[in-house]
Amino acid sequence: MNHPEALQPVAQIYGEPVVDLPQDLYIPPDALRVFLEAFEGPLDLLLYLIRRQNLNVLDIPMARITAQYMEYIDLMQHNRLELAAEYLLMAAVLIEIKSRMLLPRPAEIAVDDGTDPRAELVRRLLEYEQIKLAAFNLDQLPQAERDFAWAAALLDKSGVLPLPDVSLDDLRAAWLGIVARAKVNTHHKVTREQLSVREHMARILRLLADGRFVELRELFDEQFTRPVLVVSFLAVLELVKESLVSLTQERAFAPIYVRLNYAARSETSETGA
Amino acid sequence: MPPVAKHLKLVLEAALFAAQEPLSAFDLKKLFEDEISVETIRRAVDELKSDWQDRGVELVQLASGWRFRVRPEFMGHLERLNPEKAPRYSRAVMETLAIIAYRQPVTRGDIEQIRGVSVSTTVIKALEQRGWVDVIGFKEVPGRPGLYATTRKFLDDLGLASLKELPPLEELGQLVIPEMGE
Amino acid sequence: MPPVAKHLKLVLEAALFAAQEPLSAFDLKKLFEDEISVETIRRAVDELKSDWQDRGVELVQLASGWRFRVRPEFMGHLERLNPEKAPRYSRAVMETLAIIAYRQPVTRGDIEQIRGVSVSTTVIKALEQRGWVDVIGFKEVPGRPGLYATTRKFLDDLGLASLKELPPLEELGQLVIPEMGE
Repeated sequence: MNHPEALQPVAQIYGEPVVDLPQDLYIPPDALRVFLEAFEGPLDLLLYLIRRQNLNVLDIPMARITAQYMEYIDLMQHNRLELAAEYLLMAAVLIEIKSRMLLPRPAEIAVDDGTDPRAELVRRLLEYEQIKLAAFNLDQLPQAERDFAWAAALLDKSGVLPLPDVSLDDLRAAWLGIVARAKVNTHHKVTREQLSVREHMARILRLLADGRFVELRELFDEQFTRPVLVVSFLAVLELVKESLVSLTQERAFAPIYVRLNYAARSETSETGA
Repeated sequence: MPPVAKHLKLVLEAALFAAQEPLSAFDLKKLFEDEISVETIRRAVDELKSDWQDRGVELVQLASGWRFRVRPEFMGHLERLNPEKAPRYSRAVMETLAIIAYRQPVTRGDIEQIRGVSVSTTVIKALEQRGWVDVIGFKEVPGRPGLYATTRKFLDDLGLASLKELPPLEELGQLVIPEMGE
Repeated sequence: MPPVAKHLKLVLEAALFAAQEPLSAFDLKKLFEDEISVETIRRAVDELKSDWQDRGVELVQLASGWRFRVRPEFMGHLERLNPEKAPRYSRAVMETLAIIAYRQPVTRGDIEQIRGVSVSTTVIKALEQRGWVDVIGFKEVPGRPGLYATTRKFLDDLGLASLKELPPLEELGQLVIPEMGE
């Protein structure tokens, strides 16, 4: 049986694949988030609890499973993890089933009714597991651009190659590869605010490109709106932080000048050579 | 049957390498001014396929036609030259894709129902941008949610000729692991 | 001289068909783990060239390397095909462009660090020639590497008024599985 768990690490903790989850319920607090992130939701977690203990899905011991599940919910709350509504909903479902099973059933209804309160949950668990396996098997198929490349020859009709088109979606898709490869996954956190600071950093560097001293005031156009002024100022600070420009002021309240750091060097090296 | 004319095969080969997408027998027929039967095209393509049998490149039949591709066994070499390749999708993406592939057409609500969690727009958008799924209609229920289905490009990119070639779903009964011991 | 090993030729052939850009002898050398002389590569390419002599596709030497190309005599047939699709930039070019767009101003070293693989000069040159990126300064560190930023033309060609209109990337992390290993 090709169970995904058997082949894929269930999680990664600090880059180390975790193939085996702890037997008991105890999970080191700092690993809990990673552990829970390894699950795709309450169905996945429940399936894990059932499969882990070799329990038959068709015959779930509600008391045991509910107790375990509730302990996880408890753990999540203790660690103040953002508890997804889906997990709480599942807790409610489990408790409801458990309570219905505890209620005495009138004999005559039990016979023709025949519905086990667990039936719907079992159906959902099995359906989800089926899809989970299907997703795993689908992922094993050779995939274009990941496992094989298309083969092509140049069709050069005019002698002039048309230039490739690039769309915003292409840029986003390119970033996916970068995110997957980046060892520290912080690079994908690019916000609009950061972007506008970056844009103004480039603008200011272009403005200073000839290497002259520029008064700080000149970097801020009078027509700038207030948010743009703020962003431009942040851009100057960032440029100073990255040692790309330096600020000078002869004395208090005198004008502040901005200059490229590297320009000074290139002049001296030219004259000095 | 006599072998297919050599020139015919050369033209087909050049066309299959030049096109940036799979070509069907119908597309290939259009290459020739003279009337050529689909039967002849098919025979020529079959011959081409076996001509390329023991090479690093192979001719494969996909949902929208034939296309040359590098055999997966040769990818190791290519990765040495270009280490970057398409990333592996997360489980959220693959499970969403599997639901659309096996249960199509489905609404986003159906997907959420099966997975037991909400499906983020980013996930569906990524699959749409890859050209693997699209909205093929709307369900006549309140809100008229879009109905998602997989595309031909999805099959092409997974090297499949049709949905029937998807790995079969495990039988629900088989999913039950027999109780051990106790 | 003995003929070049068959496998070597198969790998070169596959790589030349898979590459979106012409490949130089230096590029082709990188396909192999073992040290292979440029001389051997050249000889193998020459043999490949003559293997393809009487076909619809030929192996030609362009300014930056070798590439398979449809023979002009066969173009006539292919014109009956649908108008050809626009070529695409390789993954290396697109990732480099994305990093310059989102992280400007960046040095080549920054780009390599973010991508985790080296960036070849041809990649950056392709973007500079397109007029999409340029050097807007130098970083005051040893070697004084150039700082790259995107240009006005990049924004114009992509139909953007400012960088702020680039798609936000916040949620992409959930779509892919981080690559494992060193």
